[in-house]
Amino acid sequence: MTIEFLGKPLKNPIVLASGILGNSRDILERVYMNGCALVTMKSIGPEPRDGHKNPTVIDLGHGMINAVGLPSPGYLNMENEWLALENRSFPLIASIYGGSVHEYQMVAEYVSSKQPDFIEINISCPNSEKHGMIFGVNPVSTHEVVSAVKKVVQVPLIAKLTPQAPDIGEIARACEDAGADAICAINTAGPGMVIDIESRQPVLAFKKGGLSGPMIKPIAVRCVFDIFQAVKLPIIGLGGITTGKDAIEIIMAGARLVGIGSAVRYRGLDVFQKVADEIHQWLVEHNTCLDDIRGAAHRSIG
Amino acid sequence: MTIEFLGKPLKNPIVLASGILGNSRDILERVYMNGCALVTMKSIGPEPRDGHKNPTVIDLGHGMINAVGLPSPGYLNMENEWLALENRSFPLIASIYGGSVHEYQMVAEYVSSKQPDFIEINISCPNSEKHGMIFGVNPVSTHEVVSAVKKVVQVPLIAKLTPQAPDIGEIARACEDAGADAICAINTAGPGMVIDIESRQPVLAFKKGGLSGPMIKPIAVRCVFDIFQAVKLPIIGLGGITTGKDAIEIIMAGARLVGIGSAVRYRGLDVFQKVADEIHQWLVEHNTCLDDIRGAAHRSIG
Amino acid sequence: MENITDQRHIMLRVEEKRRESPAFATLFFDYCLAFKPGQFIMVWIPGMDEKPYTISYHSKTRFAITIEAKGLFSRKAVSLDKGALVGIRGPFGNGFDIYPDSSAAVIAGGCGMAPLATLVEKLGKNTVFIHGARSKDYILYPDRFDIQRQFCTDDGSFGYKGFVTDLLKQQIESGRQFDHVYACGPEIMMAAVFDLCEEHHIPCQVSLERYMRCGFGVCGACVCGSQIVCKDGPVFNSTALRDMVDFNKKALLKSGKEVDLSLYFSWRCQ
Amino acid sequence: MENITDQRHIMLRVEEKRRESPAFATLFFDYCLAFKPGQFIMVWIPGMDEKPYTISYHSKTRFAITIEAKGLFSRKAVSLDKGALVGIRGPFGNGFDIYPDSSAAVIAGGCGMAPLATLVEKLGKNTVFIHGARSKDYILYPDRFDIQRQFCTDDGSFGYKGFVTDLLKQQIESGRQFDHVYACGPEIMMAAVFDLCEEHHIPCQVSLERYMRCGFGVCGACVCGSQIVCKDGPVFNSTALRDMVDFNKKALLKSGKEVDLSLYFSWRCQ
Ligand SMILES: Cc1cc2nc3c(=O)[nH]c(=O)nc-3n(C[C@H](O)[C@H](O)[C@H](O)COP(=O)(O)OP(=O)(O)OC[C@H]3O[C@@H](n4cnc5c(N)ncnc54)[C@H](O)[C@@H]3O)c2cc1C
Ligand SMILES: Cc1cc2nc3c(=O)[nH]c(=O)nc-3n(C[C@H](O)[C@H](O)[C@H](O)COP(=O)(O)OP(=O)(O)OC[C@H]3O[C@@H](n4cnc5c(N)ncnc54)[C@H](O)[C@@H]3O)c2cc1C
Ligand SMILES: Cc1cc2nc3c(=O)[nH]c(=O)nc-3n(C[C@H](O)[C@H](O)[C@H](O)COP(=O)(O)O)c2cc1C
Ligand SMILES: Cc1cc2nc3c(=O)[nH]c(=O)nc-3n(C[C@H](O)[C@H](O)[C@H](O)COP(=O)(O)O)c2cc1C
Ligand code: FES
Ligand code: FES
Repeated sequence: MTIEFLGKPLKNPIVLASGILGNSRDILERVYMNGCALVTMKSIGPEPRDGHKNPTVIDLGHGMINAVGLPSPGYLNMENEWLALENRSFPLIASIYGGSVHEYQMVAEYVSSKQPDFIEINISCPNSEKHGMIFGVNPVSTHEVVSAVKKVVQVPLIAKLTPQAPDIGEIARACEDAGADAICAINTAGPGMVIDIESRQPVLAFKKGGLSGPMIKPIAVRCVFDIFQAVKLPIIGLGGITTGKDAIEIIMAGARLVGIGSAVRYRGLDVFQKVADEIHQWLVEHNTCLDDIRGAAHRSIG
Repeated sequence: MTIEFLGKPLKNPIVLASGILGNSRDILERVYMNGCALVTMKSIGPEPRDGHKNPTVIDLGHGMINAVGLPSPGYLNMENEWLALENRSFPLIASIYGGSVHEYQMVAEYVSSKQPDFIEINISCPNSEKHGMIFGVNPVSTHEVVSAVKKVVQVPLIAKLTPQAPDIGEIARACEDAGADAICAINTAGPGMVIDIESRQPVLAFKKGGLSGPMIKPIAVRCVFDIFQAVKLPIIGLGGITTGKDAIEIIMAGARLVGIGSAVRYRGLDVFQKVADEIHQWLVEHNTCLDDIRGAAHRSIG
Repeated sequence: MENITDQRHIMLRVEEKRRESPAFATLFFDYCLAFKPGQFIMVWIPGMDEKPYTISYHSKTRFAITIEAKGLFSRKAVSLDKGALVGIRGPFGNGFDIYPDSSAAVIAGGCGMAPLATLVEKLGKNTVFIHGARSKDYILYPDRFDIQRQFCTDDGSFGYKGFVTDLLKQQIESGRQFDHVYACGPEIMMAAVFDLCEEHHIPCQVSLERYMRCGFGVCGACVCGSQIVCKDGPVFNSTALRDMVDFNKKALLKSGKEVDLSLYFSWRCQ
Repeated sequence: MENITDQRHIMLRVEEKRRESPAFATLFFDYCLAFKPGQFIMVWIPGMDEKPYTISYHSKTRFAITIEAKGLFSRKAVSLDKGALVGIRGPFGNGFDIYPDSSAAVIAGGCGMAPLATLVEKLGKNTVFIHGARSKDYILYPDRFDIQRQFCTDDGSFGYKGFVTDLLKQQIESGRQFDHVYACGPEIMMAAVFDLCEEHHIPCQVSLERYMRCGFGVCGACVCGSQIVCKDGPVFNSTALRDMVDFNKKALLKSGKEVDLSLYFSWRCQ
């Protein structure tokens, strides 16, 4: 089940989503050893940032809501981490965010010099007052930030999109035009809010939070379907993928790789290997391969 | 638990959502007899329209996906229905949609002459190629259609919004400025897509569909919270409301009335009475009343 | 975890196909489905459409649907072969009320035999079983049951020439006592059976057909007056029928427009 | 339906509050929580913050948490009175491995007594139980246990003047055999206990503390090298500790920045 992604051979199509574990070289390596082919670091920002107060992450059973609030040591305060990652044995995506085009560029340029295999720009995070999502819902600002970042990075660039865009295909086209090499979709959906009726307070300290896990899968599948129709770029599809069958579904919508985040909660850290095995088994049982099923839902029958 | 809504006294705060049953006077009356205080007709359009082929509605367990596709006899082909409704014993919302400002106006003016208690304009339906939602994601076109309709109707006007708007508070303000008397939120979320991996086809004939039921409740609560902050208009809050506690939650976000749709599937036709009773019981147990808890989540503590 | 079959489709392959006659085919699936006679499933042919069908054969390992080729969808269904992929969800609806040790009459008209077949298999040997059809070609499962069956056709090509109600009336007038009458067939036939039963004070259950979308009582496509056919029905008893002003009179088209039943039954689904 | 307590918060009211000493308070809740010694819950004070606390008392109808007033949150928690509304979710984490009929030593430092209290109640009477603290005021539950306890304080205000490791060493050197040693307290103390155990080849289990967000192994806030403290831990055994290069060395701040442990423990949460 090896697969190529932007020229890089991967052992399987499974990717660790940004913001899940991703806080240290050792844990990234452990995720890789647990069957994940490509791991993403937690999004890196321009300044040291604590993120929001707790509660920040709550499981709702059929998914979760979070407003972690983009905590980051700040891109200039991660030397130990970069050193540790230098001789890594696994392919790596560095995810970045900023509060302005200039900040995105600054972070991207520096991070690119640390030679991750790919840079992902998070223009889709709903959990901050000023970072990220505003870019991802408007094609003009999306184009601006993606092309600015593209100019300063030496590694392939992935744009991570929000399902909240009224027309995500249009946003994907703006990314393609601006020189992005791939699309990652989706970031968390909503945002949502959960109110505790006894205390009469929103449960999350930030009040609103992004939704992830099984309940957003139909939204993720639709977004990947729309993006596949809009652009030629390879897509990392994610959002609620928990089983091999979920992965097959989003691949049929058009994904080349499949991201996994919240499912770590539902199936444990070896979810990566489990899903990879389940995909493999399904392909064998159906006598087919990834290339054959990718985007298959676009070919209508009957 | 009687409550006033735009000058009309209601026996409780429970509303039947549009597109749920709502196809005949007799079934609307039965819903009313089952504890619902205010019932909404299925959205009425400018032309006879069959809607989409099946599958159109699928239960996903924690919610459902639908692309019914706005079937309607067309506003000019409902004389029997209007006649039957003339001597109704229950308060009624007539929901309408159109493909252009002119169509909305045409339908609204005619329907208004049939004297429903309220008219709801559906500017938020994701299940048609050209109807509705396009208006609801853009404040300028929202203002245009709402003010046009407001000019021609003799009964209070409710605007029904989509959670897909990047800033739903802004859309609500556009409605308020344009003369809307109330806001109804939310219509179905997403849209989403479910692909059957055996046949490799989207399950819905229309491919994409709106999400409803428990899984969208956090989105609905967040939208009502945002709208309550943005405008002074009374809000009908709905989206996944299934229990009395769900109703309390969305009331604390700011809803005056509470709509119920998909929950008919999960708790039966008497869900209206059950939820009304559960709200009542909760209020008694907590020694409080609707006026006290409405918008309570906006008052921060600690 | 128990099998949830009334949410997303369970995808099944046709295991066996029986051509019952030029107009009918039965498709068998090897799957254990919880089910009660009179309930129905939604049958999805990917790329095509999805429609409700009753279950006409049922065992622990197998079930089947029997389809009469009428319009686009049913003609496609009848043409499916072994191995074809079909999605099903359900069963939905209430099903027939069955009373052990009671004396029953079962009245089938045409394809209305399908939901009654599994019912008959649960009723006692002394059940009176009447089966009518347009002509011989429309008689379903001629050799299927242990129970004796009285046949009639409109053209006399098989059995008695005339209506099922004629035969039922003969039975009643001959002094035969019925505790329950079950009927399925064209709505006009079921209305005639119901009238006869009312006249003789026999409780009656009939199975209605309306255009359906969700199958579980949410979308309103199938409402008949204040009744939700997919959820409250499709089987309705005499008490319900007495209040059902639209029975044998009105139905909603796909658009939601209410029309006379004759118009409804001449309409073709696109 | 079984009670799901590790998703959204269960809202509970403080049923009883015990001032253990100027620095400590125990809050009791009347609720039946499934739980294993060493596990923890996330405690939310609405309008304030949410932090992890171990369960320090546990029965079928009641549980408690014991809090040391340190920073903003814990001072607020200690000030809560009977009737105060608190949200809890959990329990999370692995808990201690308990071996019946084995000889154990339990070593508590300061508030590290909290997770060990319910453990001690499950261990045999012959368990060696050592409890150290800064001073007399920091000794928790002086009269709680059936088992005899050896006390020590940094300033000698109660019991032996010196460290818990001194007392453990005395026990070992006096020829006492231990199958297992359990420790909780400041990380530097646990490291000393672990070293002593390694020297004498005694399997050891310690309970770590890191900043936490989700509590269920997703967000990464609490990672310590390749270990996820909230999920793989908070209890780690000798095998895990041997590979844990960051043990007693490094921890992540709320921002995710890795710092020396001394810096981490002087940091105050805003
Ligand atoms: C509970 C239930 C159980 C059923 N069980 C069976 C069964 O066991 N075997 C069987 O052959 N059929 C059964 N049917 C009927 C079946 O669902 C189809 O309607 C039938 O096969 C014809 O479909 P079609 O698309 O081929 O024909 P169509 O093109 O739809 O036309 C055939 C006729 O079906 C009716 N009809 C179909 N769709 C609509 C619509 N949208 N609006 C109004 N009228 C419509 C009309 O009367 C029309 O004349 C059942 C229906 C219901 C509601
Ligand atoms: C599994 C587990 C179980 C625990 N059980 C108990 C218990 O039973 N009783 C008890 O009193 N405490 C317990 N704690 C500690 C508790 O969660 C709080 O950290 C403690 O109460 C101090 O919180 P504070 O906000 O009052 O103080 P803070 O202002 O946070 O500062 C107090 C100290 O806590 C540490 N700290 C707190 N937050 C952070 C952070 N964001 N990043 C880095 N360091 C931080 C620092 O070392 C700091 O010096 C437990 C912690 C864990 C992880
Ligand atoms: C706790 C948490 C933290 C996250 N942090 C980030 C982040 O820092 N950057 C980012 O691009 N996405 C972040 N995400 C979004 C995920 O990468 C992913 O897009 C989303 O959760 C949907 O996938 P899932 O359903 O598999 O979790 C976070 C998600 C969660 C649950
Ligand atoms: C089958 C179905 C049909 C619907 N049709 C309409 C419609 O015609 N007009 C409309 O405004 N909303 C329609 N909706 C949206 C509902 O009114 C409601 O806004 C949405 O389902 C969220 O509420 P719920 O989670 O309680 O179902 C429909 C929803 C469903 C499930
Ligand atoms: S088919 Fe939807 S209510 Fe009956
Ligand atoms: S607190 Fe989130 S992974 Fe441990």
